[in-house]
Amino acid sequence: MNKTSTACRIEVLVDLPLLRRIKEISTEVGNPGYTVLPTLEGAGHSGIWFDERVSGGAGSRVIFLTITSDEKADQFVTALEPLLESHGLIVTRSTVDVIRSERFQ
Amino acid sequence: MNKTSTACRIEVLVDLPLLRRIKEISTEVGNPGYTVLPTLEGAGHSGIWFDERVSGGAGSRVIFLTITSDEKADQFVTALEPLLESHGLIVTRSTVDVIRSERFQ
Amino acid sequence: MNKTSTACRIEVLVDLPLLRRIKEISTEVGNPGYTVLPTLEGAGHSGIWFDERVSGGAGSRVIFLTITSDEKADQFVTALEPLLESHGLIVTRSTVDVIRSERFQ
Amino acid sequence: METLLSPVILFFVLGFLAAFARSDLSIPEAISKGISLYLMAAIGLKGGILVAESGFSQGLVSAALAGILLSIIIPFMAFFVLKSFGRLDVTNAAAVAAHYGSVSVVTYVTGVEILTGNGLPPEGYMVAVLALMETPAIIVGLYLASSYSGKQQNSAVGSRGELLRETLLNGSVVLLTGSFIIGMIIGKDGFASIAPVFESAFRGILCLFLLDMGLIAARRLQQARSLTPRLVFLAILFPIINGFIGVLIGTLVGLDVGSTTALAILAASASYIAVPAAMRLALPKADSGLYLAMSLAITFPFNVLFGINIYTQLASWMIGT
Amino acid sequence: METLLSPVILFFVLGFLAAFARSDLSIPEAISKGISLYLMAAIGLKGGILVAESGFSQGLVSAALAGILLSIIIPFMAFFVLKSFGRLDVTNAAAVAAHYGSVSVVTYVTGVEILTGNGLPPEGYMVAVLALMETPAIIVGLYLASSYSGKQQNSAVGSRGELLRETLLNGSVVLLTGSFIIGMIIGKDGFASIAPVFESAFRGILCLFLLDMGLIAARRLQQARSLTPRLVFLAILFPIINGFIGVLIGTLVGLDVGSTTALAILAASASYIAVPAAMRLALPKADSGLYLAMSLAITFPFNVLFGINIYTQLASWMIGT
Amino acid sequence: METLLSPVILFFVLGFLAAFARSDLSIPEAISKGISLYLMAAIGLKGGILVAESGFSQGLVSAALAGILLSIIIPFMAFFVLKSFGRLDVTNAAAVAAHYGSVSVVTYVTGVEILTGNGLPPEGYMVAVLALMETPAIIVGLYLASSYSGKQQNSAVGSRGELLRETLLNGSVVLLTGSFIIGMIIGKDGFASIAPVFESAFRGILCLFLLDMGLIAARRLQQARSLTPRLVFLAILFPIINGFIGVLIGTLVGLDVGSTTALAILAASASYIAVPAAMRLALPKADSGLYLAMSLAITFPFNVLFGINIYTQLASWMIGT
Ligand SMILES: Nc1ncnc2c1ncn2[C@@H]1O[C@H](COP(=O)(O)O)[C@@H](O)[C@H]1O
Ligand SMILES: Nc1ncnc2c1ncn2[C@@H]1O[C@H](COP(=O)(O)O)[C@@H](O)[C@H]1O
Ligand SMILES: Nc1ncnc2c1ncn2[C@@H]1O[C@H](COP(=O)(O)O)[C@@H](O)[C@H]1O
Ligand code: NA
Ligand code: NA
Ligand code: NA
Repeated sequence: MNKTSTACRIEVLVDLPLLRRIKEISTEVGNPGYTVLPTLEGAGHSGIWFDERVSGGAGSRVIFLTITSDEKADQFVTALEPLLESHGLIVTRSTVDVIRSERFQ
Repeated sequence: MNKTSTACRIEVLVDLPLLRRIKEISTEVGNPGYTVLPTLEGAGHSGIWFDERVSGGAGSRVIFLTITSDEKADQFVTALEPLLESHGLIVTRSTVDVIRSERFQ
Repeated sequence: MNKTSTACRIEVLVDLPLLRRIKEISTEVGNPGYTVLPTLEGAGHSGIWFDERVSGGAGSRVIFLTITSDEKADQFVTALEPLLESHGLIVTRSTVDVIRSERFQ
Repeated sequence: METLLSPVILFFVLGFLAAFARSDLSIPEAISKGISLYLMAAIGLKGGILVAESGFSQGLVSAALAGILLSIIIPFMAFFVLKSFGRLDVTNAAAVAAHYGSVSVVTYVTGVEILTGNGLPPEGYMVAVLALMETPAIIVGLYLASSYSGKQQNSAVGSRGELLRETLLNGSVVLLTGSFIIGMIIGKDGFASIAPVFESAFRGILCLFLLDMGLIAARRLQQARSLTPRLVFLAILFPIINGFIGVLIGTLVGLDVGSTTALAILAASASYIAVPAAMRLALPKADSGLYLAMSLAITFPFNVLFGINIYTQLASWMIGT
Repeated sequence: METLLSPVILFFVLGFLAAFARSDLSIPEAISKGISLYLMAAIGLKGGILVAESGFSQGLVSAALAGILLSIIIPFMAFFVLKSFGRLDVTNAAAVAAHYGSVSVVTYVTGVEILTGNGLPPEGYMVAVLALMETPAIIVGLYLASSYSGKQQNSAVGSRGELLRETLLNGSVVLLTGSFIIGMIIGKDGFASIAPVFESAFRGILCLFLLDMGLIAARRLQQARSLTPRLVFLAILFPIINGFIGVLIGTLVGLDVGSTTALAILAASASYIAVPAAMRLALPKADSGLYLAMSLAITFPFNVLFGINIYTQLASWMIGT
Repeated sequence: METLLSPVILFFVLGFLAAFARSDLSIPEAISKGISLYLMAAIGLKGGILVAESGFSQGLVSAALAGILLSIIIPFMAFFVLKSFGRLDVTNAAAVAAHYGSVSVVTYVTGVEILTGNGLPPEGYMVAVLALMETPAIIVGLYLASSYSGKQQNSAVGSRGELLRETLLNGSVVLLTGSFIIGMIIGKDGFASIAPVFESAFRGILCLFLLDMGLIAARRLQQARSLTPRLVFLAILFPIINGFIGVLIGTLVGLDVGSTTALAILAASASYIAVPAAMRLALPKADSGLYLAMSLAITFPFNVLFGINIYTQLASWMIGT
């Protein structure tokens, strides 16, 4: 049976125009693996938004998902900090079991 | 470093025509923040469905995702109960670490 | 109040052409319930991909999500093993609270 | 026969066969939805322009009343047949019945194409009748469900008034009615500059849509687990009977052959847009796989392949051209 | 008045009313985006072909300079009014100001349709002016934000140079400019074979797009919580003033009535594509609900329904035809 | 040269340059997929109608046999070159070889547009040859992979028979063949009413699709990490050689200049729809970034920009018009 071990799952809800930066930051801390998920709409302190695309993605958000080790997760979150406050990112972190954990170091 | 603390992550798989109600219920329990995610297809006790859109969203489902405090999560789930049974919602709940947790009270 | 209990949440990131096999495997181990989520793009050891659809889904990935019992989760993951290595699937597993857990046996 | 060899129908058959052979051919949902909106705008505009030309006639009032009447009586009749012969419980019988009382825009559109091809174009105001017939059956269905099951069904999702409002403001009803009014305002002259999109392109785009409908119908059929032979039988019987009643009433109120056939098509067709969405909300215990299979996977193909021709023949014979 | 009854405008009104009545009518985002790309390609091609025919004239240079000038002075003026009368903080005032300095492609397209309908087609090179006016206001907006707030705003997201590069290579700017150049290369002959798509279909597709714009504008309006009466007032005042300045400058540099009106429309319109995207990155503290509401939900409808006509009248009167 | 200045090619170049400059221009995937389905339906219909007019000729049989032969021998040749000169391992060599044995619909479509523009339209039945050539190379590729690597590759994902069935029922094959048959049934008369969509609009829509292909090709090229200079060289050499063989065989079996060139284009083009999907399933260890880069990002642009012209010249010279 495949070796199962735990890893850290991070989700960042991010404005589409900012996605490129998040990818760069993740890669810079040595964590090149990620998957981007679409979203449809949402609401928060700054009101309701919905993905209408005509306004060039300004109103669109996506989820940047990465599975990584605890250390790299810490580094990534630390590197994200300046953007966190300024751009209102939402970051959640949880522990998941992964198979073939060597892929997520 | 940003203060990390835990919050409750709730996912509700819901029929598109019912989404408006879920948002209302969430707002009513004082939890206005949410993000809606798309889905493509699925299967369960009531058979297979897939998102073909021509039948006006009747066959479409989305995921209503909200990060909130434990209390509000309880209230939300309690308020959802009448719909849970009648409309076959799927609700999962887990604990996640969040940064700037004051946003999710 | 509805009975809450824990279940196992499995996410499999899979190439679109392979999705049919994953569904079959899940059904074969007696776990017919699932939901499929879209993704937009990603990166990993094998480079960057993005969903452009013109290449017939060869470059597209989706997330197969299933909520199930621990036993069935084990069976499912075991049954997936041959594909895991050969097709580079990414499988994560976590514990979630579910309501009306009898649905996910 | 000739009708069966029109490109529109052939694309439907192609889609149906492809899905049956389990090909992975599929049309992106955004495209399906976009085309379906286009078809409604186009048919609304065309109806409005015809009415702008010929003026509202007495025929409109009779046709409208006839349409509303049909959309109320059909679900009643269907309900009892579904419950007894069809062996459905009250909720499912009511949900399915509502579908048959309402109408299918694409069946109508296909019918108009065929009728026009045969030199029997229906009056423009039939589009208004189409819009009027979308909603009443939903109310009848809910009434049936709650009176016969003895319990309030949809308390959790808001009042009945709210549901009614949502149904009346259903995107397809709004777009159809809105385009109809725009058509009446702009008339033939205003239409000229947009005709390349809404007129010349119509049939070609309809082909692509019917390809998709064929795919969806076949897939729904394959996945319909609760479809009994009795229900399949009813899904073919209903359009025939309802189409027949439609021809009768159309003849009685004095419509021409084309418009009578159009009324029959509306009566015979079953909704798969407004009604399913309303039923998911208001009668969530009803089996959506079932009503979509009956409406989309059996009645729709039946009407497109055979029904439209049958009603045309019947109307021609009754009214005598 | 007649203009208000053109199908393009009526579809906009239909969308607006439908969303206001809370109908669930909606156009899939992929379709909206696809149509918006189509419109840019079509308008770029048409402009290029016109220029290929008439050659670059002196008018182009004057119009280009006039356009760039406008897109620099407008945000300055708007900024101070927004800060004082509008009571916005520096960041929001700068972000909103940038939107008014830039341009809206669809307002321009609608204007050209109306002008052409009235026998006053603007010169082809106005499309190049449109492309030139998309970006400068962004730089002015960022300059205003950083000089008046006294802090570097966007350090976290990369240098200003990088932002500039991204804005200049914004999809809409690239597609517009690229199609313009293609139009110049292929000329009228090369265009013939693609004209059914890029010319005949243009108005009909524009109708569908404006239906969507109506839906989006009304929804944005309903959700705009930070929109004060003063800001609503400014979102109507700005286009009038800017349109007036546009007419003035267009007349001064010697453009014809159609092109002068086109310049006024560009001045009066507010961006909702390139600028919002840049602002989300560079001025994330600015309220996106606010600037999109002002630009999309008030100024855009105002221009489409009234502004275009006003500027046309003004230009005709000033230049005198 | 003139061909390079056709709008279709210019839009491809625009897309390529835009993506290279890292513009964020992009076409929604649903639209890409929708257009790609449209192109297949249109090309299928047109081929079918041509055959309906001229009848099946002996040419069809020869061309079909020639096509199938090509799609079997090309992957064999390509495999050994890729393994030796290209330095690929068995799996990757087999996967890439399968792509070159199969065909690219859009290359074919672009070729037909150019040929028709030059007064050399190929026979309608070449569409049937196109459909026939999609699949055999996949089987050859899998055969090569398993014979030379000595192990069963795809046991985990079902039998080879199942894979074959899936490939034969691949959406693009089904739509192409189905539309071809529909075209034969409806003939020129039945086509008239849908011609505005499937004929007049064809070139314009092709422009938009090639814009997208340009974007995708450039992005694939930028992200292709495993692309060595040797492989880039092969991705240009293969189409030249295969196109040359195509011209030779076409001439030998007696096709006219247009059809010979069409056969050469089919031989020279590399699949990026049916084959990649099959390879992801059956040869998952093969590097999808690599085969898509070779096929989409090098061979496709090469054929569109230069290859088609080269094969036309060659065929004209060999057959002598
Ligand atoms: N509590 C929450 N749960 C889930 N998503 C949220 C929550 N709060 C905010 N969001 C998402 O984050 C976006 C920005 O939030 P805010 O900055 O609070 O307006 C919202 O539009 C939602 O999509
Ligand atoms: N660490 C990660 N976190 C999230 N997604 C990942 C990660 N690594 C790989 N992926 C996804 O899995 C796909 C295949 O990974 P790979 O086989 O490593 O190329 C990638 O393109 C990503 O979409
Ligand atoms: N075990 C499960 N895991 C994930 N999704 C599920 C599961 N069971 C049901 N679903 C989703 O919920 C929908 C409705 O389920 P059901 O009411 O059981 O038919 C299904 O179509 C799936 O999309
Ligand atoms: Na009916
Ligand atoms: Na402006
Ligand atoms: Na080939």
